[in-house]
Amino acid sequence: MIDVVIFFFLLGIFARLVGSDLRLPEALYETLSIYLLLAIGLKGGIELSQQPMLSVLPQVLGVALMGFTVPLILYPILRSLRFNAADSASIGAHFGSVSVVTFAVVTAALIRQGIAYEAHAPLWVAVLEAPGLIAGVLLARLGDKDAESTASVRGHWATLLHDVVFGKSVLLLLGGLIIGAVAGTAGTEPIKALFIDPFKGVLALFLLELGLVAGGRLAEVKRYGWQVVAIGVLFPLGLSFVGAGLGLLLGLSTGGVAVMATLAASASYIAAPTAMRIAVPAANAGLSITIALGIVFPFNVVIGIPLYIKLAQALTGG
Amino acid sequence: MIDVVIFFFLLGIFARLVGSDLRLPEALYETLSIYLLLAIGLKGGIELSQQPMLSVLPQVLGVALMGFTVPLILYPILRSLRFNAADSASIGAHFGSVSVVTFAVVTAALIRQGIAYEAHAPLWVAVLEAPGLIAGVLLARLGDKDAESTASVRGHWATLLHDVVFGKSVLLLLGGLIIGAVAGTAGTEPIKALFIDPFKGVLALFLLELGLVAGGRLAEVKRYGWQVVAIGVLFPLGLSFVGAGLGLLLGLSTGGVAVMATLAASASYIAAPTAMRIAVPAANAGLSITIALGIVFPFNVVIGIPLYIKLAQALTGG
Amino acid sequence: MIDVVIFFFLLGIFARLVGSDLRLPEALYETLSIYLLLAIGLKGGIELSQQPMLSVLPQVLGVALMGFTVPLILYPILRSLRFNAADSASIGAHFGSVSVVTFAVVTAALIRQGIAYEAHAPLWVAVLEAPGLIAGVLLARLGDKDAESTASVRGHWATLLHDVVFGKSVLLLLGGLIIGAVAGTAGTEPIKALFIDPFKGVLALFLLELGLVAGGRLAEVKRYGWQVVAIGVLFPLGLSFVGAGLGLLLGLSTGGVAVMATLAASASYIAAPTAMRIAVPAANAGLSITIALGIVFPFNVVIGIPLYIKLAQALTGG
Amino acid sequence: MEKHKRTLLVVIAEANIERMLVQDIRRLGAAGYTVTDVRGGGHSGVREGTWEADRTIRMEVVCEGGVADKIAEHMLAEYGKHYGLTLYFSEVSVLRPNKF
Amino acid sequence: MEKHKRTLLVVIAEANIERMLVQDIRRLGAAGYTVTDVRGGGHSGVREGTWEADRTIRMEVVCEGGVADKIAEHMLAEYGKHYGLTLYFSEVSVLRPNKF
Amino acid sequence: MEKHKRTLLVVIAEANIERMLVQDIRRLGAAGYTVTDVRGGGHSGVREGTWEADRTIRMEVVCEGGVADKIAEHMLAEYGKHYGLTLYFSEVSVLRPNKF
Ligand SMILES: Nc1ncnc2c1ncn2[C@@H]1O[C@H](COP(=O)(O)O)[C@@H](O)[C@H]1O
Ligand SMILES: Nc1ncnc2c1ncn2[C@@H]1O[C@H](COP(=O)(O)O)[C@@H](O)[C@H]1O
Ligand SMILES: Nc1ncnc2c1ncn2[C@@H]1O[C@H](COP(=O)(O)O)[C@@H](O)[C@H]1O
Ligand code: NA
Ligand code: NA
Ligand code: NA
Repeated sequence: MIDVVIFFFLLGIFARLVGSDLRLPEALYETLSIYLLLAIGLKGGIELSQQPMLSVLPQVLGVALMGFTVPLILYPILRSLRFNAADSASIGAHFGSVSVVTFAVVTAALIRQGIAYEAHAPLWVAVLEAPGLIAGVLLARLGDKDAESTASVRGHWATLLHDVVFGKSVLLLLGGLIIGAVAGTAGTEPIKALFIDPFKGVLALFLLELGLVAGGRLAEVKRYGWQVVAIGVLFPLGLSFVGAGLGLLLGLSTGGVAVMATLAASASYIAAPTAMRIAVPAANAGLSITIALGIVFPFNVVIGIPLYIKLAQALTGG
Repeated sequence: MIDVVIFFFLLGIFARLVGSDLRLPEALYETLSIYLLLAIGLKGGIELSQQPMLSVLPQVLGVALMGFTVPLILYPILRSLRFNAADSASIGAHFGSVSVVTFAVVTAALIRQGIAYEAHAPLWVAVLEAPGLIAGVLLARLGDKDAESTASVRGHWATLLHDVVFGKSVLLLLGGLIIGAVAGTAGTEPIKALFIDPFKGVLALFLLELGLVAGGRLAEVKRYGWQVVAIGVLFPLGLSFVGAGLGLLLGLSTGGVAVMATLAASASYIAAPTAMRIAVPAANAGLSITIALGIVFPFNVVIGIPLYIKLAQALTGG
Repeated sequence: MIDVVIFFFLLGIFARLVGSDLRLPEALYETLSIYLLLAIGLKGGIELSQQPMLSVLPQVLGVALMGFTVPLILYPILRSLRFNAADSASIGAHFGSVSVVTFAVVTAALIRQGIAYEAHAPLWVAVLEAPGLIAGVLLARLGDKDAESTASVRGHWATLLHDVVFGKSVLLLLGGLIIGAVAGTAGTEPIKALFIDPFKGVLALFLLELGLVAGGRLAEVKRYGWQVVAIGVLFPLGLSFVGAGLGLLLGLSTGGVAVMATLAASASYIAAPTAMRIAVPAANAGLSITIALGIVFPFNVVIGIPLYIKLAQALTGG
Repeated sequence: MEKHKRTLLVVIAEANIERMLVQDIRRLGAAGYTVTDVRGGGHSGVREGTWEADRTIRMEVVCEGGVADKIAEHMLAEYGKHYGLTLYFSEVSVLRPNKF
Repeated sequence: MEKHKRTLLVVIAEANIERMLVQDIRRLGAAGYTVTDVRGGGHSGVREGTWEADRTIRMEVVCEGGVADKIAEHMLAEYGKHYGLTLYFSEVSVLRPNKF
Repeated sequence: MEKHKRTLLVVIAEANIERMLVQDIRRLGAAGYTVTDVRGGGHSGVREGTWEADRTIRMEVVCEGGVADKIAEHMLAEYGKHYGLTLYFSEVSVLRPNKF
């Protein structure tokens, strides 16, 4: 049985395709994304508080390395598909980074199916935001000497790093994690009714919004052609093996391997578009957003995640 | 004892009358109305999932017919009161369509009083949105040959139908209904904490907002005079008999008859104003909104609904 | 152990200090503040409904007198510190009025520590809004004959009084109180899931926002210098004794004395800035907001409140 | 840096007809438009914009004078009678003449 | 299509005084006004508009030149000293002269 | 009441680069700026602004003609190639010449 939140996503896509006037106010979009980031962080933090800190260190390093490597793997493939340097770097960066809502959907699916996963997984998400973006910018600079010179005011590494690390996504995820870890189960009890109980309903609402946005992107897919569809389906499938492999290597649980596969397969549509727009202006923003939000996201949420869970079960015998 | 949500409505009216600076941000207004439509749909859908589909077909037809007929009944009355063709058609259309919040208030009242009603009633609401608007536009076109010619770009029937059927209200109500019906009680359990439990509190907040808007309309009432007040009180009372009659004919429960009476008596202030503004531009928008939101809505919410419930009890012996 | 909501405040300050792009949409800010005012009022009203009305009359009078007196006490001190008449009056008015969120934080702390307080305390908050502002305007007019003449259109006493009494804060607090008192525990039961259960989570979110705003003010602190810091720390400490004294005089419980000390020590950052801007335009708005929100609020929330509770316990032997 | 004369047409209207205005503008030859949500007051009363029937938009279009005239004329004829509508023209200059 | 010269007066000010500005504008003879919520920066620092004391509005008024002058003069005298205030005039043309 | 000629420069651009535009404006000598959230359409398609990557801003700067030219030239060179960007100039007058 399909998770109810997926229906909201499909409703959003449907509304857009039939030309409905339904729009969620921008302030609601922002509110929902702030909520989800904080709530995911908090939940992870509460669990983290019951764990030896040192045991997560190898995971943090492994995840960071994976994020950095993904764009390096994808870049030559994209170049060989005749994308220019800037676009190849930018698309790679989107895949190297991560989609928080995809993470929320996979954990919801795991909970529904009763498959355990490492409860501090939000930490992986926070760690995954930045390295892929850095690798993407590096590739763009190497691939196109011009890029740096035009971007006279911008493009300082320090600025990029600052913007990602102290950007909304990482700050709220890590902020939530730390608050959850420090306050613990008892300390966060009084805010449970806002941050824990309605979580899945809020996720449903956010998926309705993302359906509207993704639906609006489908027209673009036609413009960019079949290549973009192929990338948006095959890259996630391929990357899920990279993620699952890392999960096995780190000795994660079945659910943990599924999460890691999903994180690798997911493409960022919040941090990456903003960062690439500033750091790699020559890249076509419409192209990478169409891939990340118009194809990868729907594919993962509706088709990919069940597969990644199956994959994890097969690999771990779970 | 008056339902607590009514107090919020009165607080809103009071705030406006004393010139308070209290305003709800527009994004909140939109958010609340999206929430209410989805939540009402979901609740109805969950119940619908436990029911034979065919049994609701006569209800759907009956309700659609009622919505279409109401403007036809009101038009000659309004014309005889010296309203012009466009205004008569537009006011009729507002009454032919429906107010979702009035529906929410009557069901809340029924639940409080322990009177059962058909749980799939939101389906009636969704069906009732469009037919009255179509009849209204038809009347305007027949009554004023000019109307069509000025509205060269607009006014295509296909556009009107599309806009209502895929408009926010119907789309969210039906979307919620279908999601609720497909996912069922178990499937919607995880989103209950957002869409079911806080429902009445959100209704209270929305009534506060509607109180502010209705309060702002009261000044207009003075401008339009006593006729408008008479229409806003007598039409609902009269129409409640039409609705109750239909309910009896369809063999509804006591609560169902009360709901049907209320739906007939209610006037739309979301779908109708927008649709009429585009399809019948010659109609005075301020006039019909003042009636629908300045008089009919407060009258129904504070005085009408208790009467309609009494009426249903008397008619069904319930 | 620090209350979890304080962590959200600190996260907000941190985000601002490190230059994060995290911002809460303005519509969310407004929504949260409307929610908090209504919810605080409702909670107090529900309790008030179980109490003899007459017993609160002396408290109402005492609180109003305190609010009016505070600016009169602070004015000469501020003048002797070389602030001009308008600024001295305005800063005094901010302290004479009250911060609703500070009230929410002290009651949360009392609940956590199991210390009882008068449940109708929100009534004190509503009463405290206005008198300090009136005293402040009075002082400004007396201190600077010019002020009135420039403010030709504005500054009518009736306007000022109207704006405060029917302003958002007082209207929602009193509106909530009355609705709570009239509807009682049973009547408000259906809206509990929105207005009572998630309250503390919403407070946490609002503190995140206030942290962002206060963090933005810290740069200003440097501009205004050490005097402003001294005022923002010493005035609250001093005023807490005034409040605690009044609490003892009125025979309040330990928690009640702590609340009263906190209310006295808190400075308004909603009603006061708006009212002073209109009624005392010559006052430097940035200066008083920096004190109220940049220093007094963080000080009270993080350091002051625990001290005021200790003080109340010492004074009442509770 | 050479500058080129263009006309800025500003249209203030109820939000209800935004979609139609955009279609008109496009059809009559403007290359772009920018829309802002506003509130205001005029002959037909105060519009605060707190709920859907009460919203107002401000649209600005930079284009050639002739196009601006055509758009304005069309709008006045089509919507002037029944809708609150404010129109004004202003002379502006741009740097990239073929963009507008 | 005949055009008529009018003046566009733009006022940028803190949101706190919006109500008073509207009253002034009406009293001094303008037929309408349009308000937008904005943010910005100037001599008195950056105003981001994330909470009430920090909000800024932009008001535009199309009216006869003399009325614009009167409004601007009044505003400068009344609010110029104590409030952040930006005023500018621009020549515009309109189609319906008796509307403005 | 003497009036002084200034130039109004309006810049419409994706919200992503707002921070950089503000820095540029300040650096190149403008005393202030005002930003509005807008939506719109142009050569690069429709921008509705319902989520972060799709937001557009409108920035207006009143300054001396020379400063406006410098700002516009810089923006065109720096952002014109890769970002959706609309720029236009308009003649305005102000009352307090040393404010702008
Ligand atoms: N003279 C004016 N200056 C600026 N905006 C105006 C003016 N007159 C009308 N408006 C705007 O146009 C809308 C409709 O105006 P009206 O058709 O006069 O009711 C108003 O709500 C204002 O936003
Ligand atoms: N030169 C300018 N161009 C455009 N807007 C300005 C300018 N100067 C000031 N403003 C606006 O007016 C507000 C108040 O300006 P000020 O009084 O200079 O602090 C600022 O927040 C800006 O929104
Ligand atoms: N001719 C125009 N008039 C007014 N605004 C425009 C015009 N062309 C473009 N814009 C605005 O500038 C943004 C970017 O335009 P473009 O670079 O042409 O895609 C659009 O989304 C509009 O908001
Ligand atoms: Na990824
Ligand atoms: Na009806
Ligand atoms: Na105080």
